[in-house]
Amino acid sequence: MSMSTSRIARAVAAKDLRIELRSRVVTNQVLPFSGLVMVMFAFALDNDDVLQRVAGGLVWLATLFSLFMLVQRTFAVETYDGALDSLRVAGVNPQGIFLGKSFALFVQLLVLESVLFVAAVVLYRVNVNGSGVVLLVTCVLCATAGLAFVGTLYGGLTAGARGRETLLPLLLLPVVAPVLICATRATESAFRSGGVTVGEGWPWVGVLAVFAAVFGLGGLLSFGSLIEE
Amino acid sequence: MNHAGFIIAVYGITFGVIIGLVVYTIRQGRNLSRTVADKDKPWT
Amino acid sequence: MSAHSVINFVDAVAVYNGYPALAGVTLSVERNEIVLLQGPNGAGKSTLLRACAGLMPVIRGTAHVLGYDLTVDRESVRERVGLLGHQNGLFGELTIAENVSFWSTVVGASAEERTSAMERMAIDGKLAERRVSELSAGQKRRCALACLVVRRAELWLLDEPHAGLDAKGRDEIDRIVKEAAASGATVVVASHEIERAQQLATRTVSLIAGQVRESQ
Amino acid sequence: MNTETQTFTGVGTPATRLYGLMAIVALGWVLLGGLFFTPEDAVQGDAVRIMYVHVPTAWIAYLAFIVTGVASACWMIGKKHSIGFDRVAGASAEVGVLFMAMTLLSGSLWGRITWGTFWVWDPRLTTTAFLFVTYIGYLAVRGLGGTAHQRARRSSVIALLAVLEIPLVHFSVVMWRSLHQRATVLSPDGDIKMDGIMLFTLLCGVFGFSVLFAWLVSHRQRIMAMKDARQTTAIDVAVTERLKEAQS
Repeated sequence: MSMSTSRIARAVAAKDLRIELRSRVVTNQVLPFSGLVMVMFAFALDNDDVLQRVAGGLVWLATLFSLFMLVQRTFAVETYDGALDSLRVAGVNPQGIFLGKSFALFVQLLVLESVLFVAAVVLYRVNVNGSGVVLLVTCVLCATAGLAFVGTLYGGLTAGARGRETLLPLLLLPVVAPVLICATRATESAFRSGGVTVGEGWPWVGVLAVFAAVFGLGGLLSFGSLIEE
Repeated sequence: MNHAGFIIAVYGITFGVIIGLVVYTIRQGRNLSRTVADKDKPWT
Repeated sequence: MSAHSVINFVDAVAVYNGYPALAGVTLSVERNEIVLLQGPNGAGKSTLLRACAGLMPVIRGTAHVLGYDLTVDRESVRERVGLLGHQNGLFGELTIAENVSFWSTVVGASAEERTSAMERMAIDGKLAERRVSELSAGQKRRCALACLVVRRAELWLLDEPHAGLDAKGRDEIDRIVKEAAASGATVVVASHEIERAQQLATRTVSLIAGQVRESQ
Repeated sequence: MNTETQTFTGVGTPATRLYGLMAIVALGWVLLGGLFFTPEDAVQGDAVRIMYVHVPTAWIAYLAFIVTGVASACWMIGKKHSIGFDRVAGASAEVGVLFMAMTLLSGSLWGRITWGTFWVWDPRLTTTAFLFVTYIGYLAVRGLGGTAHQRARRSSVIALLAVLEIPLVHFSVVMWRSLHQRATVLSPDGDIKMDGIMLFTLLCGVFGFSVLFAWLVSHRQRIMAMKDARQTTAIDVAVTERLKEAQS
């Protein structure tokens, strides 16, 4: 069974990413939006020391706002012409769909985050070097995995009937709260902002890894019944 | 009793909400049970 | 209920947004039959097909498809059922070839089945490289049908399959349906084009106000 | 009006009336004892009176979510998926969200007196606030409609995911707060030593609120049962109407 699951997952991931490359929604709409959010933060806080101090938090906040748009987009692709129903009717293994869509969302989030981190360096005069980079990359990978699993899982529920789109932020915000806390603390350590040393960041990355594992497993078990009518 | 205002407020709100919920539940139960036949009431 | 009947509904009720789209359907379809399901709009044709495919819960009466009791488990039957609904289930940004290959991969169809299906539906060659969003309704329908053909389903549920197709396309669909029935599949077609569908069908069932009225 | 017999009006049964009575007695004492008959606390002064209400409410709020989680698991694991479990899960969540709101309110008023601020990022209070929002989401998912079975299936998954989420949130919040300062000296959940009449009042509160919780959940669960029954009869009526429509 798992052979066909990975085959399905690869096909779904490839399909999602190819659609994204063709439609360019992320690069033409979500990326500019999140870049704009970073700029708006700078307007709002307008004090360089404060900006540098909270840069980590701002990057992850911008990522969360964009996560809603990415999740809504990835499931709009499925429901626009009834593809999700066809997938269900064909008895395609939901775990494969879950893994495939999570991976595609994971890649899109990584692209988005790399732009945001560049913006942070430029706009907020943040600098990362040496061991900070290693911490930052691990933190981004774990946090993004968690966000991708959770976004796909709750996105699956809200992809169903109409009137469910507004449900996504309500359901997703509390769930991603730990990711926001831990990713921000770890990123602040990587940026060494406010005198925080790099070493202090690693426990937070540990929590992020646990979060990703827990929701990866939780998603595999429950995605099938969440997309059911 | 200092801070009387706050303490009375806490008791007032907590007991007020509880009494409100109890009355609402009883009334809702009564209205619904008039429109539903007995066979649908597992507790009877 | 004869042993090998593919569909067996007795007084089945299915509700859509609180409205009983199926209000006590009793229907039995045997293997290899091609049944034409006709009836006015809103009679519940699409709901009946979706219920047979296990997409909608049957909340009253009994509903068996291919031996599965849908009131208990309506997910395991799906692998053996193919449904062509009002929507095509395609991805607009992808080309025909990419759509058909995606669907054959997820259902585990081989490359030969994929190419033959595309040839049969006359969507191979240069047309295959065009994006689905740029196609006409008929071409989209043919692409959706190709994705169904690669499924090799035992029970075909077709909702207005002829809609939007030219004469040549309709002949091709009739040929595919007959061939599928000949090779052991069972087909239920919901259609408004009565005369064309009647030549194709072995039996006609009419559905009015959510119930099966008479069937010859 | 329904022609069939209704000998039973209301949802009360001898058992729930007993709960109700006990709750009234216990809460009566909490109200009187808490405000008048118990002495001030050596450290907090009168602020401790809020504890007699805050601690039981918080206890009920957390109990409610445990009940929702367990009932959802029972519905999911049980062979026959008996709908009763789903209703208990739903009723318990409804009561739990309300008590959670009161917990946050009384906790912040208590904080205003002892710490001088309405809100402090105390790990317990923060996790409570998080739970409050999570279960509002759960209730929103319950309201998505469909048949009772569809509702049960969807809600049980969301409830179990929420349970999965609690330790993660609590752990990350505790880690986060430990960065800033040691856990506050007087955390709102009664680390204060209590004895005699003060302890009695507090335990009376916990007992009273527990039986009140049992009363509320059984009543709301029955209300939900009647609502489901009414939905099924509505479908029967709609089906018979469609049958007549076909004949004409």
